[in-house]
Amino acid sequence: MNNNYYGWGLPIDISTHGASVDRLIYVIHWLMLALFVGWLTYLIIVLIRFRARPGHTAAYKERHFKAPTYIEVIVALIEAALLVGFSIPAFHAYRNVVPPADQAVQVRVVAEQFAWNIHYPGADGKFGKTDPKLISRVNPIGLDPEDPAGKDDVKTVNQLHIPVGQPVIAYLSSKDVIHSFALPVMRVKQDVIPGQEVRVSFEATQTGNFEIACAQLCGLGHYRMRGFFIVDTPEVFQNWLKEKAPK
Amino acid sequence: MSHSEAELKNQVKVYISVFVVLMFLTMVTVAVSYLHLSTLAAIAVALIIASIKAGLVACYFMHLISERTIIYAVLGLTAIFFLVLLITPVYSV
Amino acid sequence: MSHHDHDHHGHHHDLPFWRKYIFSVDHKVIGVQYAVTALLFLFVGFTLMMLIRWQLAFPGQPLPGFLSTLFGDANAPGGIILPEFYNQLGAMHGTIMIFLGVVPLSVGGFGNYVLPLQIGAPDMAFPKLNMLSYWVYFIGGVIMLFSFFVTGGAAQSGWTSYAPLAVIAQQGQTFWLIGMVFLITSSLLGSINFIVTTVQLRADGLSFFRLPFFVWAQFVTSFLLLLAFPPLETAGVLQLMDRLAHTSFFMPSGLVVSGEALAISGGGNPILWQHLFWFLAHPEVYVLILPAMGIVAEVIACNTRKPIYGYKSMIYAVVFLGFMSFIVWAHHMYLVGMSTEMSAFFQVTTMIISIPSIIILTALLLSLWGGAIRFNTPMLFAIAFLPMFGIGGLTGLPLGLAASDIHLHDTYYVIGHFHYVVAPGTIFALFAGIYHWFPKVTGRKMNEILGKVHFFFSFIFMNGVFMPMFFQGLAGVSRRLWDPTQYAHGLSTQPLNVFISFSAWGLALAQIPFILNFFGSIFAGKKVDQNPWEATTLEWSAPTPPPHGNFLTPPVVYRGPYEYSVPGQKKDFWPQAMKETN
Amino acid sequence: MSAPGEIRYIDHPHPVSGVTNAKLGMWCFLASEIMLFGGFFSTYVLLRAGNPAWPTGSHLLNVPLAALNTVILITSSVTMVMAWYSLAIKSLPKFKMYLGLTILLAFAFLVVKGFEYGMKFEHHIYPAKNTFYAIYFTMTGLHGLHVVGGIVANLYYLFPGSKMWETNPEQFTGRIECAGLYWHFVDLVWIFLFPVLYLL
Repeated sequence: MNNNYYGWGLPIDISTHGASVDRLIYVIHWLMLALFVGWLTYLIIVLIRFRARPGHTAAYKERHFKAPTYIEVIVALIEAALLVGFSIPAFHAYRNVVPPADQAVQVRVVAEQFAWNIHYPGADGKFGKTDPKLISRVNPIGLDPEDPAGKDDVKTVNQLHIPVGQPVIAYLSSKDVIHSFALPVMRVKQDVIPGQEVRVSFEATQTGNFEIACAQLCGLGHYRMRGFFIVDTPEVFQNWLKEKAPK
Repeated sequence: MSHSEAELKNQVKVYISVFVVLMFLTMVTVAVSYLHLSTLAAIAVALIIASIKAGLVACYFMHLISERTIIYAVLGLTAIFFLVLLITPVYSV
Repeated sequence: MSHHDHDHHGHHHDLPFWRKYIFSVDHKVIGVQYAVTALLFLFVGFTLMMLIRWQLAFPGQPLPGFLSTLFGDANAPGGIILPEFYNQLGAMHGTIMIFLGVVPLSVGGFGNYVLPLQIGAPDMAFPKLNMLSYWVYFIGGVIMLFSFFVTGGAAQSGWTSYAPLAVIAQQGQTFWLIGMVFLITSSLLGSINFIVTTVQLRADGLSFFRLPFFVWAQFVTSFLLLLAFPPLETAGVLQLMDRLAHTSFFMPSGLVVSGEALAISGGGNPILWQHLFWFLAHPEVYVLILPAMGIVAEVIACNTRKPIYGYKSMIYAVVFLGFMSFIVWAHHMYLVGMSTEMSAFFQVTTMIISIPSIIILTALLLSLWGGAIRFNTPMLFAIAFLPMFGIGGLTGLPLGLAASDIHLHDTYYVIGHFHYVVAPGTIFALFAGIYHWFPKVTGRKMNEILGKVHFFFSFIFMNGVFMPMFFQGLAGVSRRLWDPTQYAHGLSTQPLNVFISFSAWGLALAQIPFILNFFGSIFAGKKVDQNPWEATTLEWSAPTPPPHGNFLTPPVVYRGPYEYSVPGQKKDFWPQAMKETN
Repeated sequence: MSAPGEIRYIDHPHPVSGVTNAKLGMWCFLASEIMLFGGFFSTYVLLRAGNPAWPTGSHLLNVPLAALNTVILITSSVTMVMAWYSLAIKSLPKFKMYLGLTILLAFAFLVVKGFEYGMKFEHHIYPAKNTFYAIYFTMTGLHGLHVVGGIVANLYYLFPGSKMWETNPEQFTGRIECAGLYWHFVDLVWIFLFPVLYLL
């Protein structure tokens, strides 16, 4: 694990969409800082200038200020711009723009207390059928042994490998409680709701060993629901898949 | 509430008529349920009838028809949030 | 209590001790009961947090000293806090601070004591109901505390109690739900009382636009409690059904827990809980902050010796804020998979609701302009509230925008954000209120030197606790982790955790002067007359401490609430109830 | 001008708001009740929308019994309003008769409800069976609790509470008006529960 990836601020971003998230975070923090420094400067000046002292009395008549109204309007306009210009399109892209399934690496992520089951469709590109009734210790995702599409499926626990420079579609589901699938370096976070399958897509821009984090309290093992998130070159990734394929 | 004698006498007639209408509407809504309407039509008819009945109870038994502004204000606010609570979740799941 | 010799108060003096101080129907006694109970709960909640901070600073290391054996083998064997116990501490810290500490202090305590006085009423509209509210709250609190001692311990699914986790949790969760039903009922009864009192019992001449801002804030807060709390009661009943009658309101089909299929019918929806929960819990945020703004407005007006800037626009803003707070709740749920249209709607409402907050904050800041500012302890806390609440509000922006929320959701950034609103925000305002109204309640002032020591150290340590959390959050550290160093980004920010923990323990030490001051001043504080701050609002026209029935003659109001430094007056304050010049 | 220490507008309306304290308080309470049941109806809508195989209530539940209960509850609403009316025309005996009738009808409602529940339990149908029965039992159960609450309040006003008629008839009439508001609200909830659970 390379510690240069992480610091006391945003971790590195290795995703294609992350820049839009980071840009919004930066812009908004600059706005916040400007407003806050403005308030604070004003506050300090006022506290010194209008301190109670002999010979100084308060003014009853309200001095009408125009500047605050302008500032409020400007802030409102900036908020509207951030909303329309940054947040709504970026969130729309994050949630709705999905690469065609045949050009993407597809993967199912089945969360449970306290592990991430990763399920690749294998060479045929088709996920085998699953059924909660079939779940057992040896079959943690309830894969149907009768289904031919599932024969070549690759299953791992806490090992999410993806190729660099290729879109990935992850189908998230949960066996028990609500988890939240977080890839901090990918700027991906998505609640995993039992009874539903949520789709999230992303693309990595550099290789490396990273982490999957659980972001939603899911029980006493929440803190250790950590997975490995490994971005490889496409060749290494394909080799890994072959290696893991059931024989 | 203060009412004059004549007004009060009239009240009883109002209560009785509302009672008759409520009974009639109850029969109608039960009868309609045996008609095997489509789900959507059935829901619409049942809810319209229920709303009329509820309106009658609220207006005449609870005297909302001649209530004070403050009560209307409280109920208006409640009605808005009631609708928000009723409708929003189903659209965001 | 000083004794006032008035015939109509005679019956009150005959009451036995338990009717006068325990099962009292007097709003002032009930207010003090609420305040003292809530302060105790704040202390309990704070203690839980300090234990959490030990685990976060030194993950997996045994607690120091006698603490290592205090919690027993079930919770902390060998002094090492177990994850189960850690989750209890977290869930109960949140629950206790919000539902048993801050709201009962700001609404139950200050609201009960001050509101009837400020509107010139002899008591709340329904005194017996008021007593009932307190005792129902008390029972709810006892149930919550008791749950620590049942098998499996207290609730451990977070204060949000998301299903299905909370449904399959141990029995502590059942106690939590039952406790919540009591607390909700108490709040509902209280809010009805506040609304009716404000509408019906205002003194003659006290029109709505002459009400102190504090009363407005409480009035709006009461509507939030009245209309937002019932859906949580619904949710609580449904979760109780899921837990006790094994229904499946929040449980979808096909759940498999620890390799075992759950024997339930399924067909429910976990998101339903979140909707019903946040339908309350977002307005609840404003329940936490509005009374605090009210207190700050009172203290600032009094200590700048001038009227509040933009009084009417502040009132419009607070009403609008209250209304909007009902339609922003789903911004807590951007990442549950809702449609982007729905999230766009909630982003828009969230940005809109930031405007009235900014208006109120700006008005309070501008109120300082042209004043003659007295730097006493309540004023210091009120001034500090402004930038601290500012930070809390501003950091809400990146969380309210769905795109930036992708990265920040459920991280320490969220914790930093809402604690800035509630801890150095609301709790500072509550301290301001305590120092401000203490002389009215007891007839004695609190010590200024101890007060200032309390303020400056609290201010430093508060920021020491919460400022680093933004950096942890940006780094992506998830909330509610027993051991954040499991993750690489958690390891890199671990020094911040150590710093935060020491700040938190420093913050605890900084409360010692407050506790000494509070109890010491009851007996040894400087005695004061009925209006020591030379304030204008009605509570300062009542005797100190106010007798049963509050006012010797029913007050009549002649002017607005903040007539300070009026030209042509000899004194720089002109009380609302004073007919002649002052 | 009232004496200091005395709470105003207990028995006569506030000149501006036009209502007494109790009446405003009762309407606020009903507003919170609307939101409480709003949460349940919202739950119903959401669960039903999420389940294509939602059963039709009339196939599973006893419509004639529920229709009978509707009739009983509506009748009790009329007797309740007549009880208030009797006080308005200053007749305590008539009031007692009508309020007594209201209480009897409320008991009748609970008895019918009890039969209905009993029949379900006989067939081993409990709330846990599916979400339809879960919401049916929860909503009717909660409504039943409201009926019980109404009975308790009305019994109080029928016996010990009615002493107030001698000392402060205005306040007592006001209290009965509030009790009536509550009772009509219970009726009103049932008016919606009946089609929503039993007919659709």
